[in-house]
Amino acid sequence: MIDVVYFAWVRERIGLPKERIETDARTVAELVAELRRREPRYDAAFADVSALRVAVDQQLSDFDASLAGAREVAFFPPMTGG
Amino acid sequence: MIDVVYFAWVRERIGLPKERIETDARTVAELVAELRRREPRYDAAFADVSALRVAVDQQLSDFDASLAGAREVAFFPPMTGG
Amino acid sequence: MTVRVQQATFDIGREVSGFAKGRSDVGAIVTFTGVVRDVGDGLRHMLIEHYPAMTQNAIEKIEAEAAQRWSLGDSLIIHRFGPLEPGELIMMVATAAPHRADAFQAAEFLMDYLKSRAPFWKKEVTRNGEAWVCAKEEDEDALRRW
Amino acid sequence: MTVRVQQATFDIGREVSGFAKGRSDVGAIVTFTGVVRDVGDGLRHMLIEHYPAMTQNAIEKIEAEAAQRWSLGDSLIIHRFGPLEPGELIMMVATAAPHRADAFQAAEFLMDYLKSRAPFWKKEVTRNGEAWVCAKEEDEDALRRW
Repeated sequence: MIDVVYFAWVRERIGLPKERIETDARTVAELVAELRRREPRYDAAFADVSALRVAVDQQLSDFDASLAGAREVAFFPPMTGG
Repeated sequence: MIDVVYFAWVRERIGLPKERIETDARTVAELVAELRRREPRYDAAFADVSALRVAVDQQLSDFDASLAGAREVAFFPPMTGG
Repeated sequence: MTVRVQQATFDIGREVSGFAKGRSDVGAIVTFTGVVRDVGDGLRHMLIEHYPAMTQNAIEKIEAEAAQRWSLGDSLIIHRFGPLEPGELIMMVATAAPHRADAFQAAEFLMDYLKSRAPFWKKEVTRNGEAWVCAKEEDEDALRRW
Repeated sequence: MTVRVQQATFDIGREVSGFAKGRSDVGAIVTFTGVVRDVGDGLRHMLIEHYPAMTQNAIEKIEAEAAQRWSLGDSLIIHRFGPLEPGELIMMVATAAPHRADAFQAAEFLMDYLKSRAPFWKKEVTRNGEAWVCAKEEDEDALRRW
């Protein structure tokens, strides 16, 4: 079980801020592939991963990162703080 | 007649902040030469003009500058504002 | 070293007055304040979303990195989230250092990293609708100088 | 565009609060504040001498130059003279601009020019005697980048 959280337009496109997922995905990329197969709104949100950023357990990470032991994965567009 | 003003250690070395001088000097450099001939304290203060800055009528200038029409010449060390 | 992530506004005058107050080992204080700007497209308000579980830690890491790179006496970062009107304060950074070059560089570094590496997202609500603010190429470029 | 040359202290909080207040065309405000620093040689006080007939004009020229080079919404320069205790404020610069790069660069430019081109001279009075502060080579170098 892993918590998946979404921010900004990713959250809006998928239509929810957070969900708990049962998955065997070993990497972020595998998780993305699994999500895309679920429904068109996921497929659309993850169509261009170069437009997305990912954090694993609140640390900025990348799509090759392992999910071993991970409790939370977050997907969001490039940040616009400051 | 020209007003000559001194600041910081130049003022201290010469021993006064301001004086009015009758001079025929046509440039700052000529004025400096004339002042140096006056007394040892002037000679000491102007011994190394590379350590000095000059303003003519409150505008930063240089030692070649003309004194035609000038009313006030100021001598001082490099500035330390901010 | 202080980081505050909050919805409430802050009093820039009070923050600056209190920062590094009376410390005679610090010769230079630099502050940056970000303000909601109306670029003439009828901005009604800005909405700032963030990632509560991550934000504080992410900013503290950026601040610690600045403290390693420059000789700083102190630093302060305040960043707001939620709805903000045009003219309201978004965030501020303050750095105190013995010398001005360190204070300036650390403040610019903090700003560049907060722009692109702190988990905030801005949405603009104008009279013509709403849109997420896009990250700028130049903001990513700005990180490369450090 | 404001320049104030004064012996009295100033309230940095009040100055920053009042600066560019409520202007929604300005997205970025940078301030620099200089503080009398005791570098551990028992500074009793600092004396700042200036050239009253020249100071205001010289600073206004520097400010006008900054306004030409960068897109600024406003700027403020306050510089004190007279005797100052360790920890007291010496001066401040504030810049407001649509974008942060302009606000930062203009503030650094103003500081670099105030250091070396505004007619102020600092003397330090320590327990071991008094000495004029020497201009630093690096301050002259700093001007060359502009």
